[in-house]
Amino acid sequence: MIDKSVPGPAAAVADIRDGASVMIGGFGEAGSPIELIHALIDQGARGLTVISNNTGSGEVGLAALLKAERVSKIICSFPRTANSTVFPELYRGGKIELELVPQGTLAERIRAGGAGIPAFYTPAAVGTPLAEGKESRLFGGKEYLLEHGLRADFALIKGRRADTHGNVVYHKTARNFGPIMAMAAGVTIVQVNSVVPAGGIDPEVVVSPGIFVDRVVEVAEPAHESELVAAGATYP
Amino acid sequence: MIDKSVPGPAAAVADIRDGASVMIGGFGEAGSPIELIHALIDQGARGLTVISNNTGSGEVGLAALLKAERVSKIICSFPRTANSTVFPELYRGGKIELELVPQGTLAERIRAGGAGIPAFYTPAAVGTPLAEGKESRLFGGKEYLLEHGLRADFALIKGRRADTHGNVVYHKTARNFGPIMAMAAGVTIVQVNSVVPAGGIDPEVVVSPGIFVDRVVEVAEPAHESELVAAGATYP
Amino acid sequence: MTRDIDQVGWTRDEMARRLALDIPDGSYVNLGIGIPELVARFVPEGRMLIYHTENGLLGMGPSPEKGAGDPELINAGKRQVTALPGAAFFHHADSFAMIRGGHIDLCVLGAMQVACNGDLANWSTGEPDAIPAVGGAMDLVAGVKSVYVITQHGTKSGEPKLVERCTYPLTGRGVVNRVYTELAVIDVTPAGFVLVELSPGVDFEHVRERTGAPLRRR
Amino acid sequence: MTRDIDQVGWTRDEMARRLALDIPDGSYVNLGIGIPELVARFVPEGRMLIYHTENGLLGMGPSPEKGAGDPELINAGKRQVTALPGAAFFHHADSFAMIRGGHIDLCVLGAMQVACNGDLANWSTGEPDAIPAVGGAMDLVAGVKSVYVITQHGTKSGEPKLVERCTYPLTGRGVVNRVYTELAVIDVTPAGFVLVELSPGVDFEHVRERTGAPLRRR
Repeated sequence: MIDKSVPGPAAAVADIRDGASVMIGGFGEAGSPIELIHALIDQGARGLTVISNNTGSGEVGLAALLKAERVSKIICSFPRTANSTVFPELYRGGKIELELVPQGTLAERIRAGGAGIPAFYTPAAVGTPLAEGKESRLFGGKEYLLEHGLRADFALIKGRRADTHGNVVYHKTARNFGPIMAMAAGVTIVQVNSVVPAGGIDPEVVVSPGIFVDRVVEVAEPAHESELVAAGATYP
Repeated sequence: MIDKSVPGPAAAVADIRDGASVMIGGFGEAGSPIELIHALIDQGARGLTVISNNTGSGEVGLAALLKAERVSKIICSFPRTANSTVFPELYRGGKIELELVPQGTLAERIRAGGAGIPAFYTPAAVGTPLAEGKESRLFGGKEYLLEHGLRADFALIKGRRADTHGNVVYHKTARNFGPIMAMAAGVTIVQVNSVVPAGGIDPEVVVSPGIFVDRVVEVAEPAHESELVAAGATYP
Repeated sequence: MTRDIDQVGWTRDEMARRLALDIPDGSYVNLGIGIPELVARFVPEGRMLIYHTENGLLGMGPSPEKGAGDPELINAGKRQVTALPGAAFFHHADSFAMIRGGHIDLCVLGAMQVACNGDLANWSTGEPDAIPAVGGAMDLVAGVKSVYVITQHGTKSGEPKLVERCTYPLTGRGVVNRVYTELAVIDVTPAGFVLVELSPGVDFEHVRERTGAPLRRR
Repeated sequence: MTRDIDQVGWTRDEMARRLALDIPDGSYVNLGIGIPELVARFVPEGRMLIYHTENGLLGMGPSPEKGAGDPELINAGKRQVTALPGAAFFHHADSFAMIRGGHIDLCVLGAMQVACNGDLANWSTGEPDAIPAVGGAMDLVAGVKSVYVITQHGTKSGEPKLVERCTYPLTGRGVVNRVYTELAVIDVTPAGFVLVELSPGVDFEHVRERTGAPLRRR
């Protein structure tokens, strides 16, 4: 019997150790696995390298993880958000390292990491400050940069529904980085609104095949970051 | 109004000119767009470069296109098939050029071509005759080959259902090369069992978003290659 | 919108309307955050554009009715949107394959500076204290077939935004095809800035004086 | 299956059964065409393996009942198969991302030659008149975590298949982890071939004589 479901967020993140690299899904609040992040805050791991498109808003979810000073480095395309004060303070205070990566390059590096491609060439960022220190090369007379695949020890992702084999479907634009982060992590943990038995998802509509997913956790009614922020919530 | 449907296979392939490069979907008979291939035979274009995983079987579909001597070069991972005599004869007779590419490298080259990645590194074929003449490079102490993105003027693909915006869903293992070839061709032509209005396919289950598809053609009851071959059919 | 007393040329809405005129029916379009978003309001009758948002949706529709939105159906500006019939959701690698692979016909962006060689600066002032954030801008300008900029002709302090050489950090090199300002529509060509159209009541000299690099007539 | 009069050691079924014993519960497995396919029949009770076929299916099941098949639900050998509960379909780039990215735990392949350094030759005799066809073999051996070979110990003409150096064109360099033949189970280690287990009634000398490179005991 294959059953990748685990009893709750705490059990799902229990083995994330100090210094681990962790991909965290989401674009803004869409797809942000808040309950898994909060469980990671409770768990206490420090010195994390986080790979995520943004840095969270308010003082919940990803922003709360940063505020708790658990993250020593973030690899990110857009660390500036309307409601974010946490990251700017840490960054200006020299308390967090930032590796800024164009969004499409970040996505492709993650996908490459998951697909066994150690490096690839991309036209994005040629001629910009983000090209500094990077190899470039001409193909067909056009300049491209060499970029490397990106992997992590863990991925924390939010899906809509999963089966016990780890097949996952997503919800609208909450899909974003989920499927590629699932491919690129040693241990992929997905929170979903519901876990169903194998056979409960049509094989034609599976977005993340179970081979990319290690643990699924049911969080029936996940919080929405914007609602928590509007209510002035903080975590813990 | 966006309506990518065209009246039939003949109209769909009418502008494929002599010397064009054409990706043809399918793995064996699954996903082979037989009606589009037959329309291409009728149309008469010569000197084609075909990119396809196999070379067809019997004397219908892809094998019939080869037999009609319309193809000067094929880029392929597995040109040997139980029921194929057409390709071996042409190849031994020096009438067709073969570029043999490992299947995963072929898939990734096509995906890269569609994704704007001019080149990438892969571990496949290192140390083998297929690495001859290719650049290699170490990443993390392991050797990889440089491979280039692959594009074509046209792609002929078989899907199950499409909407008028060109969104496509596939059928079981007939999906294979369809979605990536759709990305990598200047003009992508998809035959499907049925064309439905925009809104007729759930946005969550679309496999090839319409942006990758130029023409959809309804072929309500497509032939199965194995049945044609068993019946001794030939084309034209 | 009321017109400022000293407003010369097009309003923002008029700029957006003018730009919208130039987009062919059936185009796949990515609109940046801010003024570029206005373009969607002014697409001429009878044309249909399909909007791509890089966070994973093609076939994006307008904002939802109050209260009908979904916090997980948003655009790249993280505002709630809708999905029109014929829409598709996909993941980030596929979304940027559309961008980088040249599948998007047009993107419309704001700008801090556009140089006469097509260089664009629109992501950072380069100030040491600023939080650097690039998002998808560098991918868009590198991959999308045509890049249109919509912007005020000058900065608030009166400096030209169309310049000889960008002084801010670049978003992309030689990427801008056309610029729409309140004063004019200007092409970026191998020969530099070339006037396409003046806004009503604005003369060539007026635009030339406010442009930081040579401006030619066609 | 009847046992040949001069058959020594395991039958093909027994080889497959022996190999199946070594696959942990819950493994993701890709079985090559031919003898490797037999392995699926002998998975010990209580274990569940998930089969990947590189043409785009995870959760592949056995052949369909006569007449119940679908010509577009096939395996890499182009034979009709079924999809089990929990299956997923995907395209070729995703399928080989699973392979190249190290997500598949084990692949089982046939061989023409295996060298004591782990080199594998299984796709071409290199004869000038042969139609070269490689399929997914090179990707599988380069990407899958463990590569097991199942093969007769020697060729039909009595040449050893386990050799010092492959003379046929390689499929991959240093890729094979373990070999199952009718005579023995043999690991490929940094020190060369190492015996893991003899088949019943076969002695070490018998295997050593038929192996084209030094064979050590553990």
